[in-house]
Amino acid sequence: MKLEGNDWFYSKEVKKHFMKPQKFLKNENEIKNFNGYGKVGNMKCGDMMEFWIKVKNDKIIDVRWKTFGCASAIASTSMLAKMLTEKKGMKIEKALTLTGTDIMKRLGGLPKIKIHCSILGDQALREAIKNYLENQKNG
Amino acid sequence: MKLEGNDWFYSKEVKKHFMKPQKFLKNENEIKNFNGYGKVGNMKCGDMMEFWIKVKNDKIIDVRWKTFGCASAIASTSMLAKMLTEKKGMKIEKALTLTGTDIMKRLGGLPKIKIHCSILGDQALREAIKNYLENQKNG
Amino acid sequence: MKTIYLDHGSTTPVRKEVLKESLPYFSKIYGNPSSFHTTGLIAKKEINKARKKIAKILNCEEEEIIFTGSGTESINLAIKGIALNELVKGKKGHFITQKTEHDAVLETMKWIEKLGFEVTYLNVDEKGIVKLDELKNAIRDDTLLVSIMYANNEIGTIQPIKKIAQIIHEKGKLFHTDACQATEYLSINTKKLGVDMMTINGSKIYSYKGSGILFKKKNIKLTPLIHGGHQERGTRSGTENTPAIIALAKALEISEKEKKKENERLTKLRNYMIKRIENEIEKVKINGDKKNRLPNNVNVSFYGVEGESILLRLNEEGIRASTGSACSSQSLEPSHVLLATGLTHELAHGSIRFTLGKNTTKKEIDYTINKLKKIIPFLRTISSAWKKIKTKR
Amino acid sequence: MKTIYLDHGSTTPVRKEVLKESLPYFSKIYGNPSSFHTTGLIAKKEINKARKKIAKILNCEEEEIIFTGSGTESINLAIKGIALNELVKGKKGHFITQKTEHDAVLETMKWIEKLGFEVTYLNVDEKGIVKLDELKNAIRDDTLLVSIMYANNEIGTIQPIKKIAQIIHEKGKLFHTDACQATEYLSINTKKLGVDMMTINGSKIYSYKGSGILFKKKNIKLTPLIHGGHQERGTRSGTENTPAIIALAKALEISEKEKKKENERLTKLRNYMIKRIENEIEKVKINGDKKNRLPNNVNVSFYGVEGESILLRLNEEGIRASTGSACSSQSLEPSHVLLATGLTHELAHGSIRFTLGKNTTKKEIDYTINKLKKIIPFLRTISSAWKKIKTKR
Ligand SMILES: Cc1ncc(COP(=O)(O)O)c(C=O)c1O
Ligand SMILES: Cc1ncc(COP(=O)(O)O)c(C=O)c1O
Repeated sequence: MKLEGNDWFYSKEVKKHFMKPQKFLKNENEIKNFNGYGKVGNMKCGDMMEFWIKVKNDKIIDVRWKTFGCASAIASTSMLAKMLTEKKGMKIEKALTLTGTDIMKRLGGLPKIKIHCSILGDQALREAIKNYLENQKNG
Repeated sequence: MKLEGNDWFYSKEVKKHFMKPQKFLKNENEIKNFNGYGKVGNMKCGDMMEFWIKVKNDKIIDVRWKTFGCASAIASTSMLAKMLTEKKGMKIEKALTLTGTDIMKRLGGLPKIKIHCSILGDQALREAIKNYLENQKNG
Repeated sequence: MKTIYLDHGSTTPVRKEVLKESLPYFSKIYGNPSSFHTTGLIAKKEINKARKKIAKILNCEEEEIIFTGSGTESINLAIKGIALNELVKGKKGHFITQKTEHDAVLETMKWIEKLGFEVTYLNVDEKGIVKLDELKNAIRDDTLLVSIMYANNEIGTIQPIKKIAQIIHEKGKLFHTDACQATEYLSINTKKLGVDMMTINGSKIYSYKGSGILFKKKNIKLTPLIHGGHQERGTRSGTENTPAIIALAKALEISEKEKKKENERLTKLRNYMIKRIENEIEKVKINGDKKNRLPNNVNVSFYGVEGESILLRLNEEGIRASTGSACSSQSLEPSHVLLATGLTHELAHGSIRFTLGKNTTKKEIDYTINKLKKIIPFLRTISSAWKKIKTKR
Repeated sequence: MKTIYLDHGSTTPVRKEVLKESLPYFSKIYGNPSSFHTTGLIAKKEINKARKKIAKILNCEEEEIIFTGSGTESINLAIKGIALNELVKGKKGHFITQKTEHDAVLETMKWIEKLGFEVTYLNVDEKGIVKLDELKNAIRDDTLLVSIMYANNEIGTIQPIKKIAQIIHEKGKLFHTDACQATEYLSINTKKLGVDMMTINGSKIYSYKGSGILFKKKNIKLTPLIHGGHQERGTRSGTENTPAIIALAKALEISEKEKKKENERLTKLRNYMIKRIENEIEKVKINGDKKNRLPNNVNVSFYGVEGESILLRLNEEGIRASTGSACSSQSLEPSHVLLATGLTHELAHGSIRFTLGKNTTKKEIDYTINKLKKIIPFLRTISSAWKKIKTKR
């Protein structure tokens, strides 16, 4: 792992979100409040992520997640959750444009080797939006 | 150079003879008192030795030498001079039986690598005896 | 916050007594041991004494000890030294090792394969022990060397060295063992073990980093990796590292003296730790062999969580450990050792290694377990893998 | 008796400041720099800082610095690293060096010759300087590397490195220089020198034995001598020797700061010593180049006496020096360096090298000369060679 020159292995922001992750799914009962769900990654690769979104008027107004993975995987999911919900929610259109790089920037950077493997958040989100849109169509 | 486990590179006896060599030729004028002369070795190999003997009644009663060479070469020549003269001289017959090993023993041993190159003393002695015997014949 | 260092398998601090003994050799007794004057001679004599001490401990001759610059270098010298003997004669040959070796062995073997040598990588059983019948069958006429480690650095599994030596010698072949992890705790009597070459590593035995030993029976000729001024009887050139050599002798002396007692103490502590983890945290798997195991090694996989996360949260509590997860290594694959014992990728990703040491106390272990009992459940709460595991199994 | 150490070319004591700076890294900041926890991270960060400092001094990039276990190892890595690149591809090639190199270069070259590589050993002139036109003509299409030392360890002759680099680069070839002896006194700005690889040695610059650096331009790929855990970007595996690395950075920092002044001071002292020897002892020959010469090197042959005898008598007076005589070496031949400059065997046998250092004083030099003025005449008195020399010449 390449070190970024600070006192921890990751940036301060990564450490903050890893140690105090935001908006993870505490309780299975919460699931019913969400209308979109996505899941990416697998255990074999060491990273697996679930993402729940609550959409109202084309806007994501709340999210939950669960992640099996390393510190940067956990932190990046937590950061994504924060980005989506911080200004009273985010328009689906805008959410669809979010990339791993956007998350990484907010995290204050990640070690090179981590970039491609640990930022599954944007993909999980896209899956969740897709699922939401399909739910809308079907239901 | 292999070390022999004492505090100096060579044995105490080598050190003694090297630091205070005995019976070397101090003065060219002494040469005339001797009736046998031998010279062995060469500068290229780093060891060259001259040996003068004074024979009386088939007995070597005094010797002188000069040596260009390392500490063990100097010490072994000095030791040979001592061995030849210590008991009021040595019979030629007996002197002819002296070997490098005899000298080495008296010196308390030598590093392996030194043995073949630095003990020219017995050879110089033999040359000197030969020279003496020839002088006798001719003169 | 107090640091609880449970990563002695990675490296050890230099022992106070070892540092004290070797300190004068930096600026006071600094002569080049090959120099032909008293300053050099004094250094030379101390190196000779150290060599003698070590030879006694290893039950071998002084000339059978080669001082090197690391465990890794010793291993490279043992393997390449034999391979290059053949190469300069225009010949090739066959080597045997096994899958749970340290990278120092595996990467070296991979390289000699590039040169045209053949290498057999033996399998291990689920405890990490090499399969003896497989070994027996693997030995060929053109086998030049078998290299099998004494004890594994990740899971602590101890190989049946004597039996392995016997099998190899019955076929008239040479045996090198990587004893980097074993040195501090197990017998290193080379005659009793029956090894032909053995690697020892300063940095794992409370001695210097950048120091190692290769024991090599005197009838074995090795092509040097490092040519030059003919030090170490020509097998390893370069001005002798006097402080490191003095330190190695002292460290081995102390370890030899305390070995039995320390082995017993740590075995108890290790068993206590394993038992508490098994009893107090659900869904865990102890990796390696519970019996044939280094007394200081605890390697455990936690279902549903990933090792790096555990590691970093332990780190926040002052606890230092290591993991077989891919996430803390340069590669994307989890520990080749755990995979070779048949562990799933999932469990390999979720493994943590604790390696206890001379200052490790029961209190530290209790503290660690208490922290684990908070960290593991929390990480499982946020883990996408946990619910299924919990309910399924 | 006070020791007068005039053998800094053999090795140097570790500087007080260097030891002080690096001492905490034995038992306090002892983590394995590759470990994934704070104990390892702290060590890693200090190593990175050291690397940065050194890169600045060498005027190169951090990734161009490889820490090794000695000067000898660095040299072996530079030469074999290039040779083995070819060998694994089944190819061979041509190397160039010159006759007055250190054994670390010469023995390595001899070994790759055994593997099928061709090596040209260039001649030097009577001052020990490589013949540039010979170099130009020696470079072939299949030349893989030219290795020519910066300054000679025996006679102190400084090679025209920049010109050499130019000639080599005009033909598009690679240039390694062994700067073990030059580091402390001459510019080691790799860009200004124009070298592609350069060897630095801890034990010669008041730093640790068992430590070295290979500077290597980043576009150069070297096959490692030591495979394993991929440290030093895979070029040199083995747990980083943190104390030695910290020490190297500090030693280079100090040497860089004091270089100019110390060079001037020692040049004066050296010239003073040479002048006194020439004026006050008859029939002597100063070996090497009086101008292009390391400021700390005095190499002199005394007609009619043998070096080991002088050395040991100096030693008895507390003075430590070295000699090119065969008698103090493992071989039976006197210094290959002196012979290459055209010296007779006789004079080579009678050579003494004094290498001054940071604590050397004029008083010590005076003491040494006064002792020489007794020792040389006495040894000449008992020498079988002196009379002829004295009268003939
Ligand atoms: C079993 C084993 N072999 C070899 C090594 C290599 O040690 P070093 O990196 O100190 O050379 C280690 C250390 O990680 C080890 O545990
Ligand atoms: C010019 C030169 N190169 C290489 C070396 C080898 O140094 P070490 O034995 O410390 O590896 C030396 C030291 O004698 C030297 O003077």
